[in-house]
Amino acid sequence: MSDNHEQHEHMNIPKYLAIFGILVVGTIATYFAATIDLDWIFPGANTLLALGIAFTKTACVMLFFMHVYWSPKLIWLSALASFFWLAIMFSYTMQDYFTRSLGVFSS
Amino acid sequence: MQNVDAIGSGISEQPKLNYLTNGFTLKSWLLTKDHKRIAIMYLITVSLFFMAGGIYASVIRLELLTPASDLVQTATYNKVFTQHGILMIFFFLIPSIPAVLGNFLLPIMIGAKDLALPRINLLSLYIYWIGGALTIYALMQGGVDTGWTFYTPYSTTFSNTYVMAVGLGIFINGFSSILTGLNFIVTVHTMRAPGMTWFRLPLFVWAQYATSLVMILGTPVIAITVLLLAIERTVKVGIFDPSIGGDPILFQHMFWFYSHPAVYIMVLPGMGVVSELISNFSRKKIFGYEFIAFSSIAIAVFGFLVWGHHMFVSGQSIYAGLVFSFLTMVVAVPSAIKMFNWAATLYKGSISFDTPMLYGLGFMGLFLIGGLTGLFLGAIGLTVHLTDTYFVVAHFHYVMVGGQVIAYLGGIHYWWPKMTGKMYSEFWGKISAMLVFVGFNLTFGPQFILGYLGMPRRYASYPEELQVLNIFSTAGASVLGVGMLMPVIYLLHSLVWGKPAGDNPWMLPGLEWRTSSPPPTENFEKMPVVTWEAYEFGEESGLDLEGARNRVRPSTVA
Amino acid sequence: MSSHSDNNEEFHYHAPGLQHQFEDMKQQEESVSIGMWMFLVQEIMFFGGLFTAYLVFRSRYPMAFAAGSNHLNAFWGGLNTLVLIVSSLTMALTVYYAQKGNRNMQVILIVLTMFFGSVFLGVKAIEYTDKYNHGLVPVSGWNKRIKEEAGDHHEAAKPCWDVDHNAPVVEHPNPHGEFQWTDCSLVKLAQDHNYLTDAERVGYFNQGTGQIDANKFRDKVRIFYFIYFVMTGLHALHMIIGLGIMTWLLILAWKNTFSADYYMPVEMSGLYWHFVDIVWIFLFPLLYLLGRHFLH
Amino acid sequence: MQTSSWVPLFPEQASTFAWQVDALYAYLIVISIAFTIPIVAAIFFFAIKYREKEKFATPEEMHGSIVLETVWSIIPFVISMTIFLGGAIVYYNQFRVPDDSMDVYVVGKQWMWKLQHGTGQREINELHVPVGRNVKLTMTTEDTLHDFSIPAFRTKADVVPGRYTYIWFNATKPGKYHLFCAEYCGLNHSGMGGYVYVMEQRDFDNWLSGTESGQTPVEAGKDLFENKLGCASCHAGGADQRGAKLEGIFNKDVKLVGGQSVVADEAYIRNSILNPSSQVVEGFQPIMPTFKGQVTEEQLVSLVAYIKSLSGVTGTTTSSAATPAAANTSTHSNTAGNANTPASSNK
Repeated sequence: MSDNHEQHEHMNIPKYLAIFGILVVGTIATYFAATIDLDWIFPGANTLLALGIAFTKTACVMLFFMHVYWSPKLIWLSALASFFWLAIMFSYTMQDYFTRSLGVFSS
Repeated sequence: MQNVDAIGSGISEQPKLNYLTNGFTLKSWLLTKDHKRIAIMYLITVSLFFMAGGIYASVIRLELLTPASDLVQTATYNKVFTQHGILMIFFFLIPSIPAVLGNFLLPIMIGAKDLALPRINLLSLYIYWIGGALTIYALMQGGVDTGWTFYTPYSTTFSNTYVMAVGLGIFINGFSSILTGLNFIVTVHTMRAPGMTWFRLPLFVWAQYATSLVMILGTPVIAITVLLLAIERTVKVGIFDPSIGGDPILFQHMFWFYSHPAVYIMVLPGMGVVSELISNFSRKKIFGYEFIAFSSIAIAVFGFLVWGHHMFVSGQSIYAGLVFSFLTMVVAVPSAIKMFNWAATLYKGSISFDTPMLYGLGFMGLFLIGGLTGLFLGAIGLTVHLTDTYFVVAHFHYVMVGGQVIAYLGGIHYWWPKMTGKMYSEFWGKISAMLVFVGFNLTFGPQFILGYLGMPRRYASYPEELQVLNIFSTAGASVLGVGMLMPVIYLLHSLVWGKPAGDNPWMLPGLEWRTSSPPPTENFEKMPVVTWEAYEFGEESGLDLEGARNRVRPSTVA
Repeated sequence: MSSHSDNNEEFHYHAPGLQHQFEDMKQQEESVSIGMWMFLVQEIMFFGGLFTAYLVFRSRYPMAFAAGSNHLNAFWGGLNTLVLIVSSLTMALTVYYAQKGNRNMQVILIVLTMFFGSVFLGVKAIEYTDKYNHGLVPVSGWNKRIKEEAGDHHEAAKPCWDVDHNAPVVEHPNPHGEFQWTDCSLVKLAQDHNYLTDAERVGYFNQGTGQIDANKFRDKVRIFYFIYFVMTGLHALHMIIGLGIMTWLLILAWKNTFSADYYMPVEMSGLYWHFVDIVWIFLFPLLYLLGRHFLH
Repeated sequence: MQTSSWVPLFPEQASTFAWQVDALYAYLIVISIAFTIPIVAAIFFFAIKYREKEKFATPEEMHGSIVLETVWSIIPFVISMTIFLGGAIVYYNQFRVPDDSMDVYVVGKQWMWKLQHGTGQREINELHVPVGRNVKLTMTTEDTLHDFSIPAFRTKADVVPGRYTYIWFNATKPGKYHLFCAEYCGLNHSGMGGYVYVMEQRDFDNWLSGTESGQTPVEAGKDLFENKLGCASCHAGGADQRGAKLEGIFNKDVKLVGGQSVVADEAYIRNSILNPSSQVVEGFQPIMPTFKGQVTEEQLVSLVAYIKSLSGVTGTTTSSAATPAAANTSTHSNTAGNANTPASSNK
């Protein structure tokens, strides 16, 4: 079970500021990375990079600001499960769209 | 710690203060945080919605007595079947077992004073009332005719009925079931009594837990889908409208992402109740406890992977159809495991045929048929022929009514003595259980044949050669209707004239039978400490079995 | 369950805020925390439905999405991201000081959090107004009505792929407040580089003449703006609810309610606030930045 | 569904893959019985053998068996995989359209099916096909979702606005089979259907070259009105019908949108069928499709006669206004298309 009384000893103000710094740098990096055309690597590389940064930032916020890092397994599990279920929704919907013969004549 | 012999052995000597007698004002009910009172208010509301849905059902069956659309106009018929579906699914089946039986029993079964979040529980009841009131209001204003599935673009562009109001009602109601699910998960995690380990939980609690997972993960998606539908209908931005770039099939994906798992919201709790009934009334430890428990979780998880089998002919890609067909076949396995384990539990038991057990056995028969016909509908080549026919109608009624409703009735009979402290008439209970079973099969059995013959669902008029089977079905429906009405009468009758039931009329080991009937507001006089395994019918359970046997011996032994 | 004590018989200290159904504070904290996380899981699924719609339409009409995205103001969006991150920091620190029982810092930090939250909403309001003024609200009739004046009407008739992104935005007449779209430059670009998807070949062009059909393209961009407004609108709604929670928290903190023994309300509100921040962390690149690289 | 038995159990098998669907169905029924009988028998046997002998007894405790659990997990899994394979094979046959197919185009509309053969013949709510030929249906809809379902051929598919969907079949048996709309589409969903006529090639050729009729004009008109053209789906049905009421209108004044009124004579009725939007009756939307090119002059005469009969006027005299000189020339239109393009120009 989580031990909330010890929890705040894991984080202190310098650590909070460090995480904050990472988040700010991530934001600025996303902005500038989006202005560079990375399509020469493969189409959609920009989006992948942007999502990569976004997931890193999310991980920072969840692990340290939301104290998941020191939380019981159940909290880890629910955080991961929600992303897993999103993945189910995305992948099983898209497997239809990516394999559908278009047949669209007017839209 | 707890003298288990003192309670749970006989009829209370003097009336103690229980949850029903603890305050008689309207305020003491409407502002209660007691999970048992909230469950009773759910019971009353859910029953009213069930009756309203039942009236629509009888109109449907009467209209289909003749091939022509003559009893009601086609427009009315379309509204009737839509509203039958909406009331039964969103306002009866989904809250039925979780919000009534789950609410009442889950805390008692794990030895807690209440659910973890009682105010959230009351809030969920109010949200349910608001959503229900809005829906009823919309139905009285003129109703809705889109089918309960709200397929676009009919619901966004062509229907000129009260789609918005009903959609809003369902949107609001969704949060009620989210909050109930949330509350159950928290309660099971944190509120178990000392000694109540995960594998000592009754299987009803496991089933509720699995159901709650589905509620939390699925219901928000239907909320957002209905919201998009409402926006699209009001302001025409085109997300579901192909003429300006949208895709109507996206709606079906999002709708079924929730609505297929919702089928498991509607049947998993029923499986939980039946696990209780089968084990307790054969007085035998359930066979393969872990397998039944984990198959509930497996159903909840795999249930999210198969929604595309509702869309085999919708224009979804052929590849996606095959993937969904494959996964549908896989999800059949956990249900089969449960079925085998229930049957094995009966082996070498001591089976009594009280009313709840009759419902439990009825469930096994009907759910067997419902589950097997599910395989028919998962086999993609066959389903092309069967989609949107009465075969589908018959299948999901076997699962929904033959599964959940039968289990719900069984559960109500089983725990009625606990909830009210009164015993109903066993004779009438048995009669009604048998009427329901016979009437049900007569109603929906012929519909399998009708479906294979190609009769499409949602038809107000149909080809004449199909009339004979429809007459059988309507005849069965009237038997079913009588069977369903009888419990209302004898259960209400028992409230006033019923014999006091005693705290543990069947000498069962579950925690709910170790407190008084009806239970006190905080469920137990003292916090129970669990020292026995689940479904322990021997002396290890600490119950005074010998004393109970001696009390009944002169009158029961022939 | 380890968290239960067996000494029920004894009188035990009733902590402030302990509700009757719990045995002790620890059980209550655990319950509230799990409950909050379950709530966040359902929130993620709630937004997940919208992300699915986004994914489906973006994969179908990437150029329409890129074009629509380029007309969002990435500066305002980026600024808002920073504002939210700062508010997340102040929120995290509020929890930190609540655990220390430092009333003054709690009050200051909650006020700061609310301030940054309001700045975020203010910036959103500026952006929404901008969209309203330029005919980019996806609902016909909900945009600013600009009367057609003599000599002005040829503005709208300009070939839609010759857009100079550095030129000042010209107001096109919009007498009925329709959704307006004139910039098809990305379609031209994608056509030249052979980027177009099959759906786009059907969806942007007049099948008879083979020319870009500005109206058909506009419809696809409108779907982008619809998703933009629903997503950011729901996010803003969550921010407003968050501000309400902050107000409640401010009152509690003012009364010096929180201490090392009782700070769950702050912790839970913090979880909510960070969740809203996380949603924006994804919305910013997915809505504001996705077509930026085509402009260079 | 022409079975003569009292209660039909199977629809007629009338396409090349119908037997495959039926075989899969039979396989599943066998499996169902193979599961149901032992389980139900076991339940009954246990229920009787182990019925309560003494109240509150404590029967011998039994523990679960891993072996049993594994066996009864794997057997259903293997069986369900065979079902999946069977389903996939049948599905493949249902949706792999052969190359040498005869084309028929289908447009769904609330609440009628408009069909056109590759050779130009148009039909409404009826489909005539030759026996033994591969027929490919290319389908779409003008409004909401519909579903083109022919139970005797064991195939169906939704028709989706803005897209084409396809089914194919090869009819094996001449006859008349039901055609249904199986996706709910609004008010007259259950009336949206008709028949598929499977004919010998010779009869089909005859049918292509002109329709024979032994009916009186009123009967022929009634047939057209109720079945072939589907007029009844809007112009009959009572208070909620979408089209103007036709009973008793003949030779009466009709108020039009815009305030004028006209006398509903033969010319008016004929014009309303061919150019419905030119004279719309007050209180109705101009939603009726034109039937120009789909009805021959002969059929027009029959229709006018039938609508007159609704007002109690008998006699089949046709006024000169209603019968132009070219009265008997068949006007099959070969212009494919208008109907096949859903309204996408509402920008």
